[in-house]
Amino acid sequence: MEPLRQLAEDKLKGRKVIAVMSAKGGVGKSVISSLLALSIGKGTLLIDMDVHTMATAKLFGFNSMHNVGKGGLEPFSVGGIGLISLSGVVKDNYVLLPGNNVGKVMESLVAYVNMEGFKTVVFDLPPGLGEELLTLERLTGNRFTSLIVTTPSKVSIKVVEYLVRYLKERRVNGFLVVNMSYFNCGKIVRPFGGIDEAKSLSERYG
Amino acid sequence: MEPLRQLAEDKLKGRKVIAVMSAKGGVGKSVISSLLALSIGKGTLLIDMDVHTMATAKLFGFNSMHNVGKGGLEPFSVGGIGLISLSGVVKDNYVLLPGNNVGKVMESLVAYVNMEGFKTVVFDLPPGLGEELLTLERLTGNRFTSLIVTTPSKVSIKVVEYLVRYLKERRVNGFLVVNMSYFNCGKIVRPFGGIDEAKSLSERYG
Amino acid sequence: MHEWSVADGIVRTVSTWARENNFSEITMVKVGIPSFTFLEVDILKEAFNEIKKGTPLNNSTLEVEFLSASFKCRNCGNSFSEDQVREQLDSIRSEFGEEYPLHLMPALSPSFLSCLRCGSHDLVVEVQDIMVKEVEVKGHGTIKTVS
Amino acid sequence: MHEWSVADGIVRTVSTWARENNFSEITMVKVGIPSFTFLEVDILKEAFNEIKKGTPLNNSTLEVEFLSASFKCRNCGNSFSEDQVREQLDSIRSEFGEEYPLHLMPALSPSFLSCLRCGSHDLVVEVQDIMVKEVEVKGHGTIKTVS
Ligand SMILES: Nc1ncnc2c1ncn2[C@@H]1O[C@H](COP(=O)(O)OP(=O)(O)O)[C@@H](O)[C@H]1O
Ligand SMILES: Nc1ncnc2c1ncn2[C@@H]1O[C@H](COP(=O)(O)OP(=O)(O)O)[C@@H](O)[C@H]1O
Ligand SMILES: [Mg+2]
Ligand SMILES: [Mg+2]
Ligand SMILES: [Mg+2]
Ligand SMILES: [Mg+2]
Ligand code: NI
Ligand code: NI
Ligand SMILES: [Zn+2]
Ligand SMILES: [Zn+2]
Repeated sequence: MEPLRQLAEDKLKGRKVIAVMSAKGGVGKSVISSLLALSIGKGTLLIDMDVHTMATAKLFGFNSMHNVGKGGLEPFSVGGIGLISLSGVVKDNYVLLPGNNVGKVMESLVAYVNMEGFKTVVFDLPPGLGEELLTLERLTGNRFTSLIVTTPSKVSIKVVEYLVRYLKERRVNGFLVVNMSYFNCGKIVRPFGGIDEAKSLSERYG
Repeated sequence: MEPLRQLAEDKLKGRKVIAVMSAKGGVGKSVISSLLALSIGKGTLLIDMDVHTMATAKLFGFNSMHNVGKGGLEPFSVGGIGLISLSGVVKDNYVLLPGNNVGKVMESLVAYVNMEGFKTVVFDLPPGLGEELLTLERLTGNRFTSLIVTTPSKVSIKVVEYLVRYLKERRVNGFLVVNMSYFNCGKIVRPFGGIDEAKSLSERYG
Repeated sequence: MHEWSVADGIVRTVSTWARENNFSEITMVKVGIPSFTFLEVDILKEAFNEIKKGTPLNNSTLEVEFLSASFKCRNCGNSFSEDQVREQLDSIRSEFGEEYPLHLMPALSPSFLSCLRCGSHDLVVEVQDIMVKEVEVKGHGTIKTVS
Repeated sequence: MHEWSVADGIVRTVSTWARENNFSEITMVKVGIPSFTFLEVDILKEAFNEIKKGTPLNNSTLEVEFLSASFKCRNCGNSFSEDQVREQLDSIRSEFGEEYPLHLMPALSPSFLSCLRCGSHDLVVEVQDIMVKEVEVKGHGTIKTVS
């Protein structure tokens, strides 16, 4: 009997869950999950599951603590959405954790949040194919929609293919987002390469 | 008594260890660790410790298996240096692991390698402050030189400060590398911001 | 206030278990809690008694056992007890106040505590989860739970 | 061929331990090995006998105990034995041949095996490390080791 897991699962039940993910770092997951949450708007809760960087609160400029009420951690409010970040628990301390504690901290970031009034939960996931992905599966029973973020670079596409393949095996709905495709500085330049590799990946996995 | 750890520690003893690191993903760790290893040259072994992406072999275009001899896994040879990648063990399978197995796979990537003839080991680390950093400490007794990679962006600098602070506490020599500082497309543009934040970080921690 | 979320988790866990096993009335729940969380038992019981209403736990009592953690360092092999890191715990609590990180999330303990011999955060923590230890079912006696 | 690296690790571990404890002669080493590694005991012993030369293990014999692993799924709670994933193991071995990933790195097992009930890779593996179980010291008898 695990109260933490039970509570986390119950908090997500009946809510729409969108996970912004990648096997690769620095592809724009935090930027895109923030923009996505803001564009869905009212009733959306953004949870930063990257427990080591806590980048999303920094993107929005938050450096305060989460209030704790009877319903749990109160989300920060910004642009009509809610935000939950581990930085609202640890202040400006670093978070350095052995592997198996990472999953439990992630479970806590879901379990102990006041989700009242939120219909959609957007997860900003860290890079990798590890505890973060396995925890997401545990807590949602694979009932989530996946936005897989990549840059156009060949290396990034090859790395991201691992995640695409895995999610296909687990029958999770996925959408590929190709970020940083070009840069307009008076003319169009493509610092991370052209779009063909990403198109090919998308086609190969439907 | 742990034979795996003993062997890994012994393999690194007496060798110069340089760890290319960041708390943030996609800042250029793999690119920089590759360039660094190539510029040090003969007698340098590059080990990709990012067990989920295995990006470095992809950067170099390797997709074969490591041979296994009496001395251990034989490194790939490229440009006068050696390369060890988990992709040389798993072929094109994904690597998806619970947290505490990650450290053991990293230990294996050090323990089971033929390091004969190599004087310098360059580690290309994954992003984060977790198993990868704790394993590096376990295997080197904190006797390594750290290259901490960041982009100039404010968020990246704030995230990387966690690592800088931690390494300072652990008395590890560190050098800050500011990557992707500018882009020259006929004129200088700075997509990730100016250099001031990075300079400030560098000064604050000596 | 975090005690309310903890009570919520306990009630949901035991309620779900009761329904799955066709037990209609729970008379006692015993939980184990890491003592370094400094959860307040009075508030926890108050929250439990409020949240349990209308569930199979409606007539149950909550028993709380605080358990002392032990730590093993994966860097140097040293083992130490919670008492030995009292000073570190007090230092963190004074920085944060009541809702300090290990009150909210005990799994963060390796990040805030370090080995007394080598200073590493690479700690394996024995007792870091809030666990339901025993449940008493009306007409069936006490059942020790398994994770 | 990987057996040579395994033997190297065993000899270095026991040699270091012997020196730290001022034992000059080891007469027997017993190791436990996960059976899913399919390490070959003949090659392991051959490598051990070669590498031990000139160390406190010079006159020692190697005893090998293969241990069957068990798996617990963190996703659905299912437990299963190594025998029950025989088909999965055979499939991986046929893809790779002798130096298959779990031969080289047993810690990779969650990545290659999946839960028989829910298909998850979120597995806790009991017995996945090569361990020195017992050491016999000349004049001191058998010492069971602790990790
Ligand atoms: N579409 C974009 N245009 C310009 N900069 C971007 C874009 N997407 C991301 N970035 C920048 O790239 C860096 C990495 O983005 P981030 O969202 O933190 O990636 P991740 O979460 O995948 O690590 C940040 O400095 C961010 O501001
Ligand atoms: N100095 C640079 N100039 C241009 N592109 C770069 C530079 N450094 C890194 N990149 C590109 O940025 C992306 C991320 O780099 P990578 O080395 O994989 O980062 P990390 O290892 O930190 O995740 C890759 O597509 C890489 O080719
Ligand atoms: Mg990366
Ligand atoms: Mg991010
Ligand atoms: Mg990142
Ligand atoms: Mg990299
Ligand atoms: Ni409280
Ligand atoms: Ni072999
Ligand atoms: Zn220690
Ligand atoms: Zn399962």
